[in-house]
Amino acid sequence: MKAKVYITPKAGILDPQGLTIERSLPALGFEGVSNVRVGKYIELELPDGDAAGEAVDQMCHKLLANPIIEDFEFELVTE
Amino acid sequence: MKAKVYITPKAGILDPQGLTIERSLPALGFEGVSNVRVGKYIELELPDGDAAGEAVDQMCHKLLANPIIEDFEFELVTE
Amino acid sequence: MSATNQKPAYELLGLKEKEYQGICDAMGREPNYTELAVFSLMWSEHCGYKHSRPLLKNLPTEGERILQGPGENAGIIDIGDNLAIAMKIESHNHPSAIEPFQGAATGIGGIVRDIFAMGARPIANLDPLHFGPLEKSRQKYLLEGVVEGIAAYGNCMGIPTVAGEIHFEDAYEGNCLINVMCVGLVEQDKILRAKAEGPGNLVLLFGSTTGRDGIGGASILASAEFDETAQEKRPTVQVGDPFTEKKLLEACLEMRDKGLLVALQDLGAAGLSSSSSEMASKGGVGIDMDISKVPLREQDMEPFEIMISESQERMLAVVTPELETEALAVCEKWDLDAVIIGKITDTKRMRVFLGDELVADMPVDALVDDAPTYIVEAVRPAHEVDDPLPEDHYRHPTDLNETLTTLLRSPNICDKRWVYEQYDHMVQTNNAIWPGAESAVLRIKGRQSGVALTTDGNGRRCYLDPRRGARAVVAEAARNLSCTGAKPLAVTNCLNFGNPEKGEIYHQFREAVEGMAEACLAFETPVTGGNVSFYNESFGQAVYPNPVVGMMGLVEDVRLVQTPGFKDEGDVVLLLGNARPAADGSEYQLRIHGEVAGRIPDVDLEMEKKLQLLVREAILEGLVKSAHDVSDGGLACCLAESAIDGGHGAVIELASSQASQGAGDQRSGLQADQRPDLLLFGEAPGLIVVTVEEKNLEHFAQLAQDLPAHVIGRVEGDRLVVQAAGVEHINIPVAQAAQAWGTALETLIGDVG
Amino acid sequence: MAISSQTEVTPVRFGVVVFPGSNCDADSHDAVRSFAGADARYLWHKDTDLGGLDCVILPGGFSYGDYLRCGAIARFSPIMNAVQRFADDGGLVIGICNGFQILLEAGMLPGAMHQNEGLKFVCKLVNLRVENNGIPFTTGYERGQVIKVPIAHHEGNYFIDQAGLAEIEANGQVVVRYCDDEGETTEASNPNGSLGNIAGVCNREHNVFGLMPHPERVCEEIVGGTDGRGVFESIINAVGAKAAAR
Ligand SMILES: Nc1ncnc2c1ncn2[C@@H]1O[C@H](COP(=O)(O)OP(=O)(O)O)[C@@H](O)[C@H]1O
Ligand SMILES: [Mg+2]
Repeated sequence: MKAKVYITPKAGILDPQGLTIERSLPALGFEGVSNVRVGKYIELELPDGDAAGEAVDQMCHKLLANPIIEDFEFELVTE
Repeated sequence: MKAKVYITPKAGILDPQGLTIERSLPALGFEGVSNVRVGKYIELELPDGDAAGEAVDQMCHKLLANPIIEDFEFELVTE
Repeated sequence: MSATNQKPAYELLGLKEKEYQGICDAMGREPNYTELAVFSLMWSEHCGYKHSRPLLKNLPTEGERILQGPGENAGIIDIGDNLAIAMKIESHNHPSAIEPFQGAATGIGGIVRDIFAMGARPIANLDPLHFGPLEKSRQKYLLEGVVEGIAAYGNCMGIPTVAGEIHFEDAYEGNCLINVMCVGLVEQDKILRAKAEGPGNLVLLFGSTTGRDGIGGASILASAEFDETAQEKRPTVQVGDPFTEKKLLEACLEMRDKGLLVALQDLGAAGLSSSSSEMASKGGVGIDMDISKVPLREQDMEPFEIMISESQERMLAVVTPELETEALAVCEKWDLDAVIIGKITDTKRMRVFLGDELVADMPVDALVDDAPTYIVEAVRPAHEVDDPLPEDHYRHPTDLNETLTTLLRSPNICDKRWVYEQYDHMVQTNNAIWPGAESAVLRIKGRQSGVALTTDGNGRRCYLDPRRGARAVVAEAARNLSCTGAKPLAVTNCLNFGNPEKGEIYHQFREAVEGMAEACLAFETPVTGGNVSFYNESFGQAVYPNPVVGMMGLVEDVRLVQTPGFKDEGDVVLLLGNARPAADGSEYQLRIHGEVAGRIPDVDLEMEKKLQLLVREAILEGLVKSAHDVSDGGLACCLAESAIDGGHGAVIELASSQASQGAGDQRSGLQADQRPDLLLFGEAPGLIVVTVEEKNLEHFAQLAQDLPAHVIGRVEGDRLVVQAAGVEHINIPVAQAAQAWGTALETLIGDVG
Repeated sequence: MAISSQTEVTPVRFGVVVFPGSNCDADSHDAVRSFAGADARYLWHKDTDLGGLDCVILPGGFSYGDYLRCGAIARFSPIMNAVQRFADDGGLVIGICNGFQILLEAGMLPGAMHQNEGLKFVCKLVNLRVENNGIPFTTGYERGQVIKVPIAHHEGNYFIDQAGLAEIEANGQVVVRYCDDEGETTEASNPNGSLGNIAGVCNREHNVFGLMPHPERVCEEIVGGTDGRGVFESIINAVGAKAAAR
């Protein structure tokens, strides 16, 4: 099955990328955009099974996300 | 409203980050994971309205994604 | 939360009852909640130097080249020609242990701000680092994160990271030491200071927005008060934004050039509280601020949160009302948030308003100067002994070739390319000597002179004898500079220790500070500033006492600088110095004999000074073709490193009666009848290996006069061969040594291929 | 290499664009000024007029912090319109490191950048083989010459699709490649995983050139070499020749 992982900077944590994008958008003609936050989107395939959710959760904790400054969510998709 | 933008490496294109994650997973005890692809997940808020979708599409084309190496998708969420 | 409610607020903020009483006395009343939070930080160990201040007074801080000693954001040293060097070192140990990437990155951010707060343009970063053993995966994670963090921030800023050091020892497993040093260049008539002056002048806050970053103890207080919102109010890790800092740097220097600034100060520990009160204190003035004007990143921040937030990339300036518009325009040009948040007064009080409401009113002097100081009864730890271990304590190794290879592979000795290639070490195009040598040397564009920089800190030696260790650290830093041809001028230091409330730690601290003072006096390298990091302990186990010295020197002619590598076949190898190498405290003792014990040899400061002068003079006369000091791993590793670096072998013969060959006639401390392992791998401060072309040998001997300088061999072939008293102990192809030394770190990190 | 004698005494005029976050702007500026026949001045990213230049340098650094993607935001700077017009009119534009990334993002050069294969920033001296010495930026070198120039980047892993690759190869647009001491383009000598060891490319018309290595860092012996001087000498000569032809 496939896992889709969404990683975002924790609330209250500075997001310099988001901020910089936000500040540059008006010059491109996009007004009124706010709260830009840049995170990661990771897709991966793993063996089907009941343990898949638990495995992805573990992967996020250990490797994919940095729990000190990032939050994560994920969904499992069976194709 | 809020836009959620998903940017992924184009199919078939090298993804050094994904590759490295994939290679390091077995050592952490996760076997059988494949096709790891690392992209970006961007959230932003913009004024409600019919033009919102068009605006986000434009932002992605012009700035948020690089069409040579990346694909994008987005969804709009009204809160 | 309920448990914490029972303790008084000051205690939650880390203050003792007596300290609280002191605050009440200074205030003439009980402080309110915002005031208490501000006091608690200003009177913390970090800002108040409660356990270190009395001892730091022992450090020599004055000299004819010292334009600014301790007390400002950075020290400043006159290098002639209206130019000056600003430098400072700082620790980011605790933040890096929590989040290595951001911890180290914001460490760089902080120290760089200290340099441009003086009006100097940063020209170099240095990074002395100490970790636990790399065999542990957590340590690898820390190393990788820290190095990437330093790289991410320094590289983006366009400041080359040109030198530093890395040690791996068990003692740092619970607490890594992440020190960072920044060096800047400034024209003397453009130096800025943090002294607020002129009642009626305006206070400008610019740079990033303010969030809840790094609000530590105080947020516990907050949660006690606001139970329901406690979750949102938890302290957040500081994230660095090097891009904003780069703009901040350029904006500050532009304002400097336009003469817009009365005073400039960065926001570091304790944020707005310390920066504003310290500026006011330096100028003997007061300050009024309306913190409702502070641009916030998060909503609903309490006044105390705004006052103590440690959000990064912010500066505070004093400007005259006439130049306000121009100063704001520069911020606007660099796309930085900027607001006038207050004005200078003559009240000597710091008054904080939220709009019209007065939320805090404190005496500036009490905040800045009146933190109590403590003197602890020192206790000499049992492991500090008077005598070295007897030589026969050490079993004889069988194969010294193998010993050499093992030591070359030690992560404390091996090639650090893996680290410094992640740093942009060439940006600004000033590197006369690239990383990997004794010290970095940067030319100064448009001048003949150059600046040499190094850091040194050896906790293991200081653990065995903090006074001798600190003396040796200073001597080694000076020696590293001298080996390039640079004359040492000044020191900045970072004192990394455990909990000073413990007698043994206090003893280590006192001894180390005094030892450093002695050596700095001897070398005429005053201390221009520094930092103290206490409480580097986990589970009651302290790190090695680790004074880290950052030293700068001046090279008269940058074209003449020297490196450690052997240059040409036939060059004569000389050993300078008469110190007797010993195993105690050495890398040899640790790696081969698995212990850290005994007593390290003391440095002979007078002899050391003479030798260093000799090396410098000989380099500047063009007589020396390579110079390398005998340090970690002893003479054998020193020779191997010169061979590897130069790509040449050498044949070395240590005779018991050295043929003086026209060089001095004092006996060398290296006596070939000493046990060969101790002779070759033992360590002692005060030994330098140089190579000289045959035809210059006589001239060199004249310079050396009666200093111990002995011909020990020749640059020759592609093997390193070392004999002592006619017996061959080492015979190894240079390529093999290079392989061992060059690949060790990557192999340990598992980052090969 | 001798600089061809110029009939006019006016030096060749270089403009170095300063974006917020540029950090090799001064290095490029200083390098240019070390040449007798050249002068350099800074251009602010908000400028819209290049005011009579012979060559534009987009310097290295981290424009806009390299946030989002390297060069992605900088390419929308007001000055980039002027740079584009300047190039369309045949003006010489060179992008070094971040400047190269900006030219890619702006579509002024073909291809795109990935992160280095090793996922780490790499700063070291590398060997480059000059593939095309017939463009205005490289006439000072021999064809096949191996030069030592430092790199310092995190995203220098050049990518272009197969069709694009065939095209740039055919048009002589691959200007420099990473190689070993002998000039072989081996995997080991590729510091970042670049496709075909490509270190620098030019446009079809050969007047826009981008490269990851930093020639401005090796223009003086005292800081480690002079192999980068050829780039600037070539530009100065090309401009001089053009002026003489007029
Ligand atoms: N170990 C030390 N030796 C000499 N001076 C020191 C030492 N530690 C701190 N200082 C000086 O005390 C002052 C306050 O230091 P600190 O609060 O760390 O400054 P900042 O907030 O600018 O980093 C500085 O001038 C600093 O140089
Ligand atoms: Mg400061």
